[in-house]
Amino acid sequence: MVPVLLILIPLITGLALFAIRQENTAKTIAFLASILSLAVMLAGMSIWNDAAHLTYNEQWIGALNSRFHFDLDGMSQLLCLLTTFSFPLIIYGTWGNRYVDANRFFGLLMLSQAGLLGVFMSMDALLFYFFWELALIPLYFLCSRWGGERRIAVTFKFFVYTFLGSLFMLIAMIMLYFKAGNSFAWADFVKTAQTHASSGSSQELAIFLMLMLAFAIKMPLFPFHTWQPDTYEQTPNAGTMILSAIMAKMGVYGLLRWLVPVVPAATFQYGDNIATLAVVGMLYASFIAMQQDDLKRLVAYSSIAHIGLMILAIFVPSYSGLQGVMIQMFNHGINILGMWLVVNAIEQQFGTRKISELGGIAQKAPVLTILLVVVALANVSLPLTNAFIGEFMMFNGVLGSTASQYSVIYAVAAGLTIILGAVYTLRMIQRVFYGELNTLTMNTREVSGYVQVVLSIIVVAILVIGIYPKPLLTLTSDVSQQILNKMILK
Amino acid sequence: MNAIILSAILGVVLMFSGIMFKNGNTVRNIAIAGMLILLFANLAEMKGYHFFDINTKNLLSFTRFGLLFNSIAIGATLMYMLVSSRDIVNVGINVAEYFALIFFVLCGIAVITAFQSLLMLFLGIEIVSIPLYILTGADKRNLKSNEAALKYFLMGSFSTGIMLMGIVLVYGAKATFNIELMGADVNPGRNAWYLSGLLLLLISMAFKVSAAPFHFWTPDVYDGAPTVFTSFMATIVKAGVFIGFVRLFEGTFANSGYQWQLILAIITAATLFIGNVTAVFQQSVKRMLAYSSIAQAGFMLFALFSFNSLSREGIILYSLGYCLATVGIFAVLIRMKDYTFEGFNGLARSQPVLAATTTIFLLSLAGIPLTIGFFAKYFMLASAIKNGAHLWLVFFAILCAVVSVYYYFRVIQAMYFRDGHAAIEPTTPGFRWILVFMAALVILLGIFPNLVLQYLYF
Amino acid sequence: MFDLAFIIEKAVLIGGIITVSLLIAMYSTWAERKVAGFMQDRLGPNRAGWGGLLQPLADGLKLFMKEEIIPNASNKTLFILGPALAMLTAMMTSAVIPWGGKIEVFGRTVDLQIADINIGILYIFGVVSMGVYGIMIGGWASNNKFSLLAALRGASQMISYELAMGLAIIALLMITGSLSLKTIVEQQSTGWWNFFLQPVGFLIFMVCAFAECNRTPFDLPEAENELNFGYHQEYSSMKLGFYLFAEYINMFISSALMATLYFGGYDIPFVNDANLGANIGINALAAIQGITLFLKVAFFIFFFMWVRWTIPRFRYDQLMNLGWKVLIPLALLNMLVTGAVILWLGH
Amino acid sequence: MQALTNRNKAVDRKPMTLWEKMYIPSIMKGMSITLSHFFKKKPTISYPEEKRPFSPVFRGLHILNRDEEGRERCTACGLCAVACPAEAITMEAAERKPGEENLYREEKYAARYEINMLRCIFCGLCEEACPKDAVYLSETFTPANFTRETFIYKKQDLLIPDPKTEPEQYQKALGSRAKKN
Amino acid sequence: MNITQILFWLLTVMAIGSALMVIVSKNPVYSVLFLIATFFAISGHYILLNAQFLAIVNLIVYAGAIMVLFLFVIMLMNLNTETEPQKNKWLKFAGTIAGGCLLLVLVAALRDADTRTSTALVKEGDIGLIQNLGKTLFNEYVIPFEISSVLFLSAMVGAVVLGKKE
Amino acid sequence: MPINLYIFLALALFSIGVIGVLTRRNAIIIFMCIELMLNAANLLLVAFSKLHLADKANPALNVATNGADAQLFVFFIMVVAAAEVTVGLAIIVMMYRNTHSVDVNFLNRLKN
Repeated sequence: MVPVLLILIPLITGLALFAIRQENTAKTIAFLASILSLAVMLAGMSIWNDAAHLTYNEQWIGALNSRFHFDLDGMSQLLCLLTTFSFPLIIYGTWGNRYVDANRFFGLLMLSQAGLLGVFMSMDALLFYFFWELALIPLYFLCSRWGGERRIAVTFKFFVYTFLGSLFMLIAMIMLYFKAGNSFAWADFVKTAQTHASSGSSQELAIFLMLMLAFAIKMPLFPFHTWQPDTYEQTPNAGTMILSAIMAKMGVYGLLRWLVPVVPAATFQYGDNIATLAVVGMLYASFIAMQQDDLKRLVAYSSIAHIGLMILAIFVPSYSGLQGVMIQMFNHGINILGMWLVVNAIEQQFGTRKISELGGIAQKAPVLTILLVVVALANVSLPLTNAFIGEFMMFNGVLGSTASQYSVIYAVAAGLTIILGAVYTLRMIQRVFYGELNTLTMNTREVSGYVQVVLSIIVVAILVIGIYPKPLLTLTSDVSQQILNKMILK
Repeated sequence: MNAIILSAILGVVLMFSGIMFKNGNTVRNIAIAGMLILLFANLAEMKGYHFFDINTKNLLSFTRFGLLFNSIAIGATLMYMLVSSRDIVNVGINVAEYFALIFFVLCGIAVITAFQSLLMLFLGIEIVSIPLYILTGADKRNLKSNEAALKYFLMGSFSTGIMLMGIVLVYGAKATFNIELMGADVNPGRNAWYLSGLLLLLISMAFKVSAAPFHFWTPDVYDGAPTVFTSFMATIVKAGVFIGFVRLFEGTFANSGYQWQLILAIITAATLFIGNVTAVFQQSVKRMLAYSSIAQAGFMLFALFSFNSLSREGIILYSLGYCLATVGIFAVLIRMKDYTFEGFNGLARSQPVLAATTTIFLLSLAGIPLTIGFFAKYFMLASAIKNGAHLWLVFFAILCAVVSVYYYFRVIQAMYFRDGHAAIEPTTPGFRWILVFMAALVILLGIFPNLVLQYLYF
Repeated sequence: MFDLAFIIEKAVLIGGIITVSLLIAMYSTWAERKVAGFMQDRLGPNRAGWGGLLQPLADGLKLFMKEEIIPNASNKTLFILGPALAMLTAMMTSAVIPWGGKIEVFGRTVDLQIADINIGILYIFGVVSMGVYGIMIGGWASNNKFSLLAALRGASQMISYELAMGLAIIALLMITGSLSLKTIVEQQSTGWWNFFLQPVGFLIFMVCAFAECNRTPFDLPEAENELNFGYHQEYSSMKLGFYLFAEYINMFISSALMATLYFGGYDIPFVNDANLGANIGINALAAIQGITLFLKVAFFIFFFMWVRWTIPRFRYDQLMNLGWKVLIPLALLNMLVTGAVILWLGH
Repeated sequence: MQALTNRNKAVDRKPMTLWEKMYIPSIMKGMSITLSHFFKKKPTISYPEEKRPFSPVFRGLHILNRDEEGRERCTACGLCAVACPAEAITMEAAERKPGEENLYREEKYAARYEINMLRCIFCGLCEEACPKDAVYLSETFTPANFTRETFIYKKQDLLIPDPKTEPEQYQKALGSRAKKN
Repeated sequence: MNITQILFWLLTVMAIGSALMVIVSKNPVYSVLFLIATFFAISGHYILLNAQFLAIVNLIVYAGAIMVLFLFVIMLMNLNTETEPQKNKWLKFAGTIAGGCLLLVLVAALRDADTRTSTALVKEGDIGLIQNLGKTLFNEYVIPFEISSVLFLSAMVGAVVLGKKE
Repeated sequence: MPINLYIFLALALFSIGVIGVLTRRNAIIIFMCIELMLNAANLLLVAFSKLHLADKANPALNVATNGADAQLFVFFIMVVAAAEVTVGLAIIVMMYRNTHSVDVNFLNRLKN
């Protein structure tokens, strides 16, 4: 029941919003709906926390033996929580933004929420694919319609990239379908993988590569990231927030749910290659980020670096590392949300995102600065912030993993990016918030109440998780252990 | 049999209705009513009610597959008439004749879907082709229409010649025209005849469904024909011929080993490639749709490439999705003043309903999930994967599908993201409602393809 | 390998029939003028020979002696091919018509028919449909627009009327059940003449035969008031003679066909041929039969002329209307009624 | 307007009945008419063999008469030429020389006398006008010929044969009518 | 060589020769006439194969009706030699080569062992006679027979639609 | 007669037709060449029908037909050809009315 509600609430709201003309009404309805889904999610994690409420399994396409099968296990709960938690924040945080055809904007936003939630809950490959695309299409429209100057070309690139990836994923799913004896069920996939695990079979390799491609594009993994900075830059801020905070997690989630347990042999065999790519990507993204002048691009590249670390932890696995990935998915989501909110606030106020044009904001907007600093520190994973927990566990996991002989090298290289991350983040803070006031920032006002509220919530969450991460860790411990069990370790 | 006989009769009725009623709209209403009758009759036959007790002497066999497709064709034509019949009335003065010809085409499609003997296939294809030649040239004053008709006619009859030679050689080897009996091996010494015949048949059918490298007539013809008939030709008829294609080679190719698969794979790949790549460079939406129809044919060729239950389901869904979507897009296109992509700029602002439905149709053509187009492509790819041979083709198809997104989304981009004042003729609420209905159908079947597929098996 | 006697027999027959056809055609020209004269209260030709009987020879001589003109702008090959084709197709038709019963010569029983093929009627159709080419080629090759117009008119007229003719014959075939002319004649000699079974069919057939022969009232191709002299305007000398001859031969063959198909062919009316043959011998019977047939033919030829000198020419649209809107529906109706009656009687 | 005769009939424009449209009766009627003519007695007269009797007032070719002694009667007075409404007659007079008395009856005679038969209307006025009874119209037809010149009849063409040398021909040429005079 | 063979070769030479002339002739009228000659030769082959009905129908339908229509159109359009500009030489050459290759490939493919030994009955067998064909047509093939009426209807409609002046 | 002779004859005619279609520019002649192709098929069908009739007598071969079906097929081909010609010539005439040419190379306006 909970999964159905989670999907139907945003879906119906989204469709209904197309009919509502007034901007504020639409915005309010969207906000209320997102709150409602958060409430449902929280209820699902507390009072309805039993199998009867958390799973839903109905006949769908008889000819294909495909089912409406949703299940909320720990990982799904975590990500759904992230989604449902983020959406009210996003809507509320950008309350001040004005949109043409706002009803459509929020309608599409809600539709993409439905898609995202579906992705995180589906236990049927075809269904997964469906929601995967459902999350994408509204965002495409969102970005193309309300984005920046070069929005049409850029978002189209983004769309083509992800569409290509998802088509490859579809092929992989079809192959798995036949392999699993005409079944799309995740459980059957996994069962087949466990019973017929044969490393080196070309088919398994093909499946692995295709799935990997789809997820790599989505996360994005170097060298499939080229769409990402452009798109983050050109999309409206709410879209960017969804893209980076939640959609990037789709890829990570996909790896954990649909790749690692499903093609364990290939994962084991080619894990090192992917891990290497991830590390290279992290370094690359960090270096590029240091060069950036545009706030959005900077955050975008930093996101690539963070995601790279998660990928590394997945392909050089250990229990601790996987747990780290789980919690980091959540953390990165809310952290980057915070970053974007600040960027949005700055852009709304100054009409520019250039670091070089800004400066000295702290003098005029101390609240914003404090909140930002906390978020930024979380982003460079200072202890006591949530990210520290995740990254520490991941490093720990990578170092302790027996899966790869290069784990130490990976860990060192990844550690380097943390330092680099600290460099560019702090430099950004320094340049933007401190230093001299210039003509543009002379009249800086304090950030709006909406943003303050949202940022405060985020900061609270950062600190709470940073200090007491146990609830989240227990939530995912079973899943992490299961995934680890299904992997082939030395 | 219901559909064959009734469509012929209704065609004649419409011919005479032109004499009785001078008003085009009356004729149009009769045609729509006739189409409803036809649909009802065919559905009745699917349920097992045969209105006519005729011994077909094993020349026709009414399988569930054929009947289902027939229903789809008739249903799609009904939709087509509902959205475009006003434009048919505007093509020329011979309104009743146009409608009659459409009914005759449906008769031909009914024959093609049910043929059991090559003779019936031949007749069916001709019954489909000849009215189309005429419809292509219906706009007599228009030089482009004339040229298209001539070109279509010459190409069509040329391929008929090739097809006949193929049939003859096959007959020489197998001593029968019956596609079921053809499976049996009669005389191994004559296998070369058989194979040559099949090859010629393949070429000619490739001509008819405009598969590369025999596609070159298609864009010109589709472009030149009156748009409203292009819509009919490119969708229902093409799908109908495809069904014939599939039925023909089900019994022959599948039995004659897999040496065909490579040829088919090459044809499919070429079709996909040429259709998609050329469509990218088009400036006119009409021409883009013509090339996209070639590209879509490439996907439909998967049904031939791999004969299994998935491919049958796939071709059914593909036909349905393709027909609905393309008919819908064409219905909007006809009303546009400017057929180029720029002509669509800003359509979403002035005509939100049209833009939204067109978007859904385009998404369906591109094969985005939640539309029937996705399942169509899904089944095709799945059948090829299940078949197992020549997997490179699947990847090639995916790449082409991605390319296709480019030109389909150009229209969407023009409608939604670019500013402009799309010049469009006024539309009636009824027209919009039908479009919405079609779009809803596209989505509904995109979520529950079983609503159609179950009829293959009940 | 070669049955010499057979070949000789057929050669003689062919020669004979060609001679007879030519003779009849020759004297048809005489008869035409004679009949025209009589109907117009004149005497007709009566100077060359007794009653003008040598007139055709004189005419022929005149045509031979005339200067042969081939227009410069014409297509020479086709200009010559045209009349040749016309003549050829006209002559070929006679091959399947039975001219009488059997005769015994030199111990051989010989059929008075060149070829008794079982698709006789279809053969005739085939050859008749070839007849268009003579006119069309000649008319086109003349490079004269009147000739061309006339040729096209003639061709369309012939094609149009062929349809009705075919339909009329189909009704007949339903009764006879055979396409062989010999069989049809034999059936009639034992039973009713087909005319009594198929009066409407005969009427249609006859009208179409008129049109096929380009005879008045269907002589549109030669309508001199509109097209000067029609498709053979540029012709002179014997090539013109060929065209004119072909027309008369066609008339002769059509008459023979009408007699054969509808009036019992060589069947002697009111007499049982077989019994008569037993009495007077087979050769004598064949002779009488032949004469009977020729009398019937003569009547029809006379009829052709009679009509020619009675009925004025159609206008072109009237001609087409008659063909497509009257004769074809009528023939279809006739066919349906015949079929229904046969079905009804059969049960 | 009052009709002058009772022969005119108003055109009947009412549409034909089905029976009339079938045409067969009218065709039959026409055919019977032609056939009846086929058997009618032909009024043709085979000219050279058979001849029609002339009427008493028939006016044929001109003849220049001679008297009983074979002398030409014409004195070239020109009255016939004057009388001729078609101006078909020309003549040229000449004086009779001594020794020609047996040829010409009077002192003056016609040296040239031509009648253009293409112009002549055979009205007979020349015959009426002639005071000497020299020209009169016979019962002979104008014969056919190939050139126009030959239709201009010269004197020698017109002169009657000499009664003394060729009495039979003279009588024949004279015809029945002359005798009455 | 017996008489059948002589006739066969005669007709074959005639058929192929006139067929070649069809595509070689500059004047469309000659093309039509040579095509008619080809049809005659083919009809001759039919007679040789004792398919009398088809032989005659071939003559009536093709030579007698279809080709007349062609001739009609060509004559009315007054298409002369000059009307047809020459195609690019290379294109022509390529076309010829392509056609020749088709022939070669097919002939090579069909030179089966079985092909050489199998023979078609000539002058025997009465399946081509009209009564046998008629019975088969109206028993076994009555449905295509009826269905082809639709074809004719549409052709008729087409002629009206396309031919009628607006 | 040996069947291969007929096959080669028919193929020769067929190929001549194809060559004609490929090399000529006059639409009517192209159309005629198509008719030639149809006739080649007809000829071969009749030959095959008599081949199968001959095979029918041979008990070793299990031939499904006595060849009458092939001859009927020819009949239907002729029927179809007739219908096709009607429409085809109508189209050509229509074209001619507008362009005063039947040259297929003029058919390139659609390219632009």
